[in-house]
Amino acid sequence: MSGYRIHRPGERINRQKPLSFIFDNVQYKAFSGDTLASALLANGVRLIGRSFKYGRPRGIVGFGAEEPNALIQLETGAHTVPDLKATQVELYQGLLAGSTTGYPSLDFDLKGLLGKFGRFMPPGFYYKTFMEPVKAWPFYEKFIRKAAGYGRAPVEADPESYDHLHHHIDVLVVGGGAAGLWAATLAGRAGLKTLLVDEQAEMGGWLLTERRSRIDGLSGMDWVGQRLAELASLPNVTVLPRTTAFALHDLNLVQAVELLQDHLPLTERNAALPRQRLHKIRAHQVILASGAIERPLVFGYNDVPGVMTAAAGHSYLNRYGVAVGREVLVQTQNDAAYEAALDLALSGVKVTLADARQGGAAAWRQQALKNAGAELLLGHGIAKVLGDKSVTGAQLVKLDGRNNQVIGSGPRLSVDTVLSSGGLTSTVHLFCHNGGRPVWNQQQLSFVCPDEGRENIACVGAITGRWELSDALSQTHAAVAALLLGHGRGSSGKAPAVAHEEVAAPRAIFRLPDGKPEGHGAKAFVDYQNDVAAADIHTAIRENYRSIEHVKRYTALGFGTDQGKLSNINGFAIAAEALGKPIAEVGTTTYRPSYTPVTFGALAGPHVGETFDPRRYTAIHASHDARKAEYEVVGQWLRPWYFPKAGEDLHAAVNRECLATRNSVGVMDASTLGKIDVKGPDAREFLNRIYSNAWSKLDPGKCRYGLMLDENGMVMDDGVTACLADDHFHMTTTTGGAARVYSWLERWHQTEWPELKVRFTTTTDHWATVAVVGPNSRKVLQKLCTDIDFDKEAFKFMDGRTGTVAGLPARVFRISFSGELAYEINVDANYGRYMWEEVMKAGAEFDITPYGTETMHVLRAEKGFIIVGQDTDGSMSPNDLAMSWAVGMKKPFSFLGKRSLLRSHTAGDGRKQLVGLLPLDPKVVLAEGAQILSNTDDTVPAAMQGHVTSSYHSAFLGRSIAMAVLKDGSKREGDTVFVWAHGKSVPAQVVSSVFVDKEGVRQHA
Amino acid sequence: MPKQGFQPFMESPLHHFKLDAEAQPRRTDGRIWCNELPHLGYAVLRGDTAEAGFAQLVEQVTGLALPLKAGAVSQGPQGVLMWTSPDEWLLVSHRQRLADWTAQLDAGFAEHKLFAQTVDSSGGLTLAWLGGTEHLTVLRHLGVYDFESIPLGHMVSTVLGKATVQVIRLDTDGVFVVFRRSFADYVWRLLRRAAQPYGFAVCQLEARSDHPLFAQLAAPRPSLILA
Amino acid sequence: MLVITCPYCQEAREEEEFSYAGEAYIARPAVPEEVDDATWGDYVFHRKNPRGWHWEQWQHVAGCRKVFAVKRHTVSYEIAGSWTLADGKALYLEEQA
Amino acid sequence: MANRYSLWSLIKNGLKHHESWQPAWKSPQPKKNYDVIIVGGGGHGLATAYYLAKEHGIKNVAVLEKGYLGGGNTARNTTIIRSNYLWDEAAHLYEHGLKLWEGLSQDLNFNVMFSQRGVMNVGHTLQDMRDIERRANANLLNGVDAVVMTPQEIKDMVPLIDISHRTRYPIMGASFQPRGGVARHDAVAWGFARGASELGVDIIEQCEVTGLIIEGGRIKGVNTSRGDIMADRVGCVAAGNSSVLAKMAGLRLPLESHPLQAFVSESMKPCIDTVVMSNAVHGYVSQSDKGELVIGAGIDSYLGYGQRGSPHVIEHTAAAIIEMFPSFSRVRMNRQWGGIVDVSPDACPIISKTRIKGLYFNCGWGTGGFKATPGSGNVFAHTIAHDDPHPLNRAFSLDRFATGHLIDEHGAAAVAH
Ligand SMILES: Cc1cc2nc3c(=O)[nH]c(=O)nc-3n(C[C@H](O)[C@H](O)[C@H](O)COP(=O)(O)OP(=O)(O)OC[C@H]3O[C@@H](n4cnc5c(N)ncnc54)[C@H](O)[C@@H]3O)c2cc1C
Ligand SMILES: NC(=O)c1ccc[n+]([C@@H]2O[C@H](COP(=O)([O-])OP(=O)(O)OC[C@H]3O[C@@H](n4cnc5c(N)ncnc54)[C@H](O)[C@@H]3O)[C@@H](O)[C@H]2O)c1
Ligand SMILES: Cc1cc2nc3c(=O)[nH]c(=O)nc-3n(C[C@H](O)[C@H](O)[C@H](O)COP(=O)(O)O)c2cc1C
Ligand SMILES: [Zn+2]
Repeated sequence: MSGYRIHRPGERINRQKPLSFIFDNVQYKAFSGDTLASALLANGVRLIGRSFKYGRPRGIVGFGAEEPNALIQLETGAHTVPDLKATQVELYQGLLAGSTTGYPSLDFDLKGLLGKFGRFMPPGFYYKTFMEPVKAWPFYEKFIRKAAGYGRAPVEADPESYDHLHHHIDVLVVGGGAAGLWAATLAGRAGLKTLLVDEQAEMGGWLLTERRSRIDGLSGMDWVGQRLAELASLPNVTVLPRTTAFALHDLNLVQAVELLQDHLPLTERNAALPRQRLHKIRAHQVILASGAIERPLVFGYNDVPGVMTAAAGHSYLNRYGVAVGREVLVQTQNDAAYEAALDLALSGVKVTLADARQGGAAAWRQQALKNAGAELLLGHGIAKVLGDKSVTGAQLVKLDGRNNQVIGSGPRLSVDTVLSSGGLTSTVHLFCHNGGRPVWNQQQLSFVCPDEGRENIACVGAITGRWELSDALSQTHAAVAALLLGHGRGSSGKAPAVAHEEVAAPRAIFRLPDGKPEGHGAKAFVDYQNDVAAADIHTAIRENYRSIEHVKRYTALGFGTDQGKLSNINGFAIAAEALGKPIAEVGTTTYRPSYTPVTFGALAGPHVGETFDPRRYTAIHASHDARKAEYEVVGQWLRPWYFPKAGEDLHAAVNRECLATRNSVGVMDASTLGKIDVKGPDAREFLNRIYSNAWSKLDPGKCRYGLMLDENGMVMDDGVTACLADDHFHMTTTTGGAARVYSWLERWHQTEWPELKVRFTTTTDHWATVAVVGPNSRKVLQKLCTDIDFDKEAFKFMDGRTGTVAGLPARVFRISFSGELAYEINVDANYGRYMWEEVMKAGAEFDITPYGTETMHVLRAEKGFIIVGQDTDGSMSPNDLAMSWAVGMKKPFSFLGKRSLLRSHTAGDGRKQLVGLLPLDPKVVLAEGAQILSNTDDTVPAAMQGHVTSSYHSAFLGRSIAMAVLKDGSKREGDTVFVWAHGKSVPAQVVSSVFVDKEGVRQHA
Repeated sequence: MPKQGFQPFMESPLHHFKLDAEAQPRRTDGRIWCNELPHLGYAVLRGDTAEAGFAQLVEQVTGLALPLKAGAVSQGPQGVLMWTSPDEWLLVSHRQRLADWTAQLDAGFAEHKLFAQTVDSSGGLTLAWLGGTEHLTVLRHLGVYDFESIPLGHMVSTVLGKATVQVIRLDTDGVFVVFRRSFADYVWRLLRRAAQPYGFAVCQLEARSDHPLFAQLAAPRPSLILA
Repeated sequence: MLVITCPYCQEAREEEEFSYAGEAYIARPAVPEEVDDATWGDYVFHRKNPRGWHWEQWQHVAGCRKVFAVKRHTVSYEIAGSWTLADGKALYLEEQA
Repeated sequence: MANRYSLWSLIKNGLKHHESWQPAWKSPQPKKNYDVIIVGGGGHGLATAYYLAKEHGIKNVAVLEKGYLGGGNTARNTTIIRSNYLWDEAAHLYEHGLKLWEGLSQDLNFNVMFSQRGVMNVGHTLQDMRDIERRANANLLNGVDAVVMTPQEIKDMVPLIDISHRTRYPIMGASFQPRGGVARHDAVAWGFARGASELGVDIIEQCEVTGLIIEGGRIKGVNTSRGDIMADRVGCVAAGNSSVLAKMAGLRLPLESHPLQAFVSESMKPCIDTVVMSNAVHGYVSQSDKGELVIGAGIDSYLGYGQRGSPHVIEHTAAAIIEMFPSFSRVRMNRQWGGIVDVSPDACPIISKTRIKGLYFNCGWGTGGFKATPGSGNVFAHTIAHDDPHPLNRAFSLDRFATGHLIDEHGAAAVAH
């Protein structure tokens, strides 16, 4: 038990609002304004997790997005969230959380025992073992998998919602620290539409922690308050806290996620509001003010719970009123950590500061620290930390002033906490997401963003390596003023005044030496989350994984959910040393979104559940519902599949529907077919080019079936097109192909034949189409229509008429997808359901029967009609479909796909062709997708001859039928083949694919 | 309720939500107010502005000047005519009037041998009005376009989710959203979902004789159109 | 995400409004029957697919439905301009010459 | 092998503080002349070199890689391995690869963590189910394992999947290949590099081929960022950059290079034990041994050599995953990235001689070539060694785009994998 509360002036917690929460089944107290991490520390909880590889005890190291260890599971049941960083979880009353690692318990972990053999688990050890015996790998893997992983995925559907919001703005400022606040102020004052986002609940950035600076004579947080008040007064400025910009894409498209309700108790969340919101921000100008993150130093056993960054110790103290220990050792190589030491010492903590530098910090700082009662050890470094589940002390060594070497032993200190600071690392992530490169700054010892930024991206503050507040603000002021000038706007106001303080240069040291060759001493961790130690990086390089990307991939450095925010620079530096190259030459690994993890829910936004994809309904849908249709998904449409009567299954319903249609009359909703109005003096010529068959001689009032080929000569769509007038056609397409065909027509017309005078307008949605099918269909139509002559000679098969049906203007086509006498009535869709119901009424005396897509499939298969996409698969030419009658090889213009039909293979023998199949046993319905063999005794791999594309029981024929594609099928009529599915084969005879009414008597009736 | 019997009944693409039953007089609160303007007449007008007489004929018949600039909308008490493409416009009016217009236009095009046409889309499109202080924010939740930048008197054709829509902005009070019948269920659900944080209410829409679109709701209610 | 200016709508719009329509200005053999299988195959399937500047077609499917030409860099995704197919062709031919 | 890996080697080296490990592969200076140059140090290129040396005795080989080994698509794929392709030619080629995978760790003495956890393709429409049946039957007759599953069987195997009718596209069934699975992508490149290097192949990183030296219709060598290197046989295995190399030889290929994106969640305890793919909702997911969900998106529509794509593609993929796994809505994306995939018109590879003597291409694997890595290298090595295709890749020659003998796997490969 080390952490405890301590009153701090300006602390950000509200002691008037006490809260309680539960962690690993124990109830604790906290205050409003705490994070889960600060609250745990205040309660003296140190052990939070076990490490990935060795199961070593781990505690909180950071205080924000950089945290690698404290991955927790929040809440249970449907609200559970895995892998949150305790440092980023805002505490609320009743919060329930638990650790994610440790088996059987966090305190006693089996992996921890195994981890004692860590010396035999170098990087990539699994590549080198578990290979024998071959069969044992699944067994090994099971354990490897079990041992890996942090939290648990939720198992219940997410009860909360998410949304998206698009922004089109002048300026986006990322980061609400001193630099970002000032940048937003200037942009706001200049009248630009400005958005400021910060991932934290409160604006202020480092000023939330740091208490000594005065800006324009104000304390840091007073100045922040002043800024926020001003920004709130500007109508052109929006400030969003709890909003993380997690990705920067081309042309300044920034994705940011706002946590709208995660900080509220589950019971207080507003169901009308989303849990999180994804902002998609197009900003003319992005200003990156995302600051810097302090990195730790690398030294022996630097992972014992109680070892943290100095910035974390400092922040817990000043922001949350939590002292992280009673006896604290601060290890640094720079001046900034003195501030943490000083504030701790002033709060009554016993502080020792070890500085790797011989000379230490600027004199005034050293003095201030001593005055506060702290002890100062210059030229010292930690060799190793003592303690197992909590720090008990540290062994120090004396360091050489120039070389990274030990020159003598140092004291062994008894402390309960170790803070370390290896300097700041600029938060350059967003800058690099779409190709930007950070540059190494040897003075500031960080990869930083260049001062000049990039096109329309400015970088201000600590992201450019300005560690001193005065520098950060003056650079911000200058950069933003220049940017405003570029927008033709002046900037108002002077740069905020901050006293400049003398600073001593930091020491370029990342790994503190312990006097032993790397790998011989105590493990010194670089990446906590993936258990990457300094020695592992050396080993990787020794094994020739020399590219920094190989180092990353071989050791998993920076691969974790923290993406190496604390570890990367240390890792690069250690690699540089091992390679004997400067860090700048080693470079960084690639920065990619997300800056911090973002829920799939926020990414998906509103596009889930019933709005995942449009459900397209026809105008007649309510009638189908009323008749209890079962639906089939076709593209985005819902189409009636069949209309079961009480007690009927699919087959019973379909048999009834088929017979009713063949024997009397059936009715189907055909509204989903694509319809395109094609008009213009060159419409005919256009159709000639786009369809494989000829259109020159189709008279007004006539319809024709057409095949559309792609340039590869394969069938891509089909449908009936009616000639309404010499220059005017009503084209239909397949349901699924409508959009594709519409685009196809436009593209060919616009790109290839713009000289043709023709235009296309989609009318799919305008027309509701009711297909009335069967021998009694004429009678039904005659009852409904007085101004069209339905006499068989006057209105022939493949004729079209306009007239009045049920009192409505209608286009009626006598076309048939069933081989029956049939009509399709097209009316304005607002009248669609009316028309359907009128047809039902008029057909009642003939027992008119609504049918769905399944019956449609059976009827058309009985007639041998293909369905593009079912009987074809993008590899079937018209010839393969035995449809060469639909190919006008003599047309003057070389229609789309024609030339491909002449290629040696396409025109050659041995291709598969569409045939009919009759199973020898008429009761057996072949499986669709069954493969066809010539012999029963074929062995694997068998010589497959083709496959069954469509197969049904035909109630009308009282037997099964099928369509198939078969190698050289056109020459094999009469052959017996074997239809094979899942090990069983069934004999069937090859026949013509027209099973019903080969002569077409019925459809011409 | 649709009238049964011999009288043909019409159903708009959103009829299944029974919006009339939900509709209430609009109030000025923070909510999003929305409803469908059902059963209007729509025609796609195609033509070549370079052809002499085309624009004149359109204006002569409809009283609406042919808008030539991208996104421009011509408005009059009898309807609107919007630019949707360099050779394409969308005409919205009362159904009966629209039918009259298109008949006259097509006759005129034929007479003057113009390469121009109208295509009736009345069954295929519908229009919703969306108002309330945050109505543009609702669109911003769903679409990538910068809706706040649409000048008054203009429209834009863009996407909301996976649906193509046209957003017509005539005043600051609200916008009209045109969408296809088969996507209507989807678009409406999306709008309702996006509006939820602000509160969503269906409002009664009244005919306003001076308004290019609300005027079209006036009696006579659409009756049978014989083309 | 790309931002493409439609020369017809005369406005820069987000990629989601467009659909990509392939390499621009691929010449279809004038008399396909007169070219050999290889030449035809080249026209149908083979593409420049350059790493660098690319003349390509986009269709403004959610807007005016027009197809137009865009010159875009396939590494930086920078767009040099967009033109109607006819206007673009002149520039394109000039560049190829 | 001088530097054999085993549990004993780990213990031995552990006792020596891991200071005695040898380089996994050597990095020599390029020589002036080689028998064969392989351009592209991805999995396929390295495998080609390995099999040239191992099976054809051609050891004077250089692999030239412009960046770091295995840093192309090999580094960025979702590692799905299966062989359940529809058409005979493709099924045989990929099955050849799958068989090699089954002994690869032992062959290379490098554990590539090939995990045969099965690959499931779910169907959401009647047509999906017909296609699934067709493919499963074709697979079985080609000697490729295949099972067709009911929704309940799917649910039993993948408890987190939603098979209810609440979803927009309810699941109707699935095909399942038990022998399919995933592997550790980087290890494949490293394992082949180590194996090839051991056999004498020179592996040369940071060496970009900038030109092809062709004389009299014959390849003579290559220009590189590290000088000219000569060889009278050159095999290009450059995935997304194949068209760029072809252009150096004055050739055009039937390829388009598109961005293909993927992302991973944070690491979690095991929650799905197989690979789940869906064409209709367009997303696929598996869980790696480290615990992160590995999720693949669809290709971006436009050409792109930028190794990045558009964010709405990722957003759509997240939505697709939630459609199938509603509870993953609260899981978080940790990292996303993109690769450059070389998409061919029939979604099948090109493994071919060219009209330039001695110049070979192996490309067009598009969104699905990782699974073929050993098989592809194996048949390509044969093609180069014999100047004649292996029977398994004869059908994958360039001439199919003239004759029309395409092997159209589009139907079976509508989503990237
Ligand atoms: C996001 C994503 C997901 C995928 N998922 C799967 C999957 O689940 N299953 C599957 O089977 N496949 C998948 N793939 C496809 C698979 O990754 C590739 O097909 C396969 O990795 C290709 O391997 P390769 O060795 O040919 O290419 P690469 O690994 O790309 O290797 C080509 C190499 O050539 C080098 N090179 C290029 N030009 C030159 C030059 N001029 N000089 C020198 N070197 C050069 C490159 O740097 C590169 O290293 C996926 C791809 C992506 C991008
Ligand atoms: N000693 C330290 O640890 C430390 C750390 C940071 C800054 N500072 C100092 O503070 C002064 C002001 O610096 P500053 O304003 O440049 O930085 P800052 O660190 O004070 O502010 C940056 C802000 O950006 C936020 N942020 C970072 N990435 C973000 C993202 N992707 N989305 C949303 N928000 C994000 C951070 O939470 C933080 O609030 C400087 O002098 C700097 O040196 C010190
Ligand atoms: C199968 C697979 C799993 C991955 N898992 C992780 C992961 O857990 N953490 C991580 O940071 N990156 C992960 N990556 C992504 C890599 O870090 C990296 O982004 C990818 O290889 C592309 O390289 P680049 O980002 O350097 O361009 C994974 C990549 C693959 C292919
Ligand atoms: Zn446009």
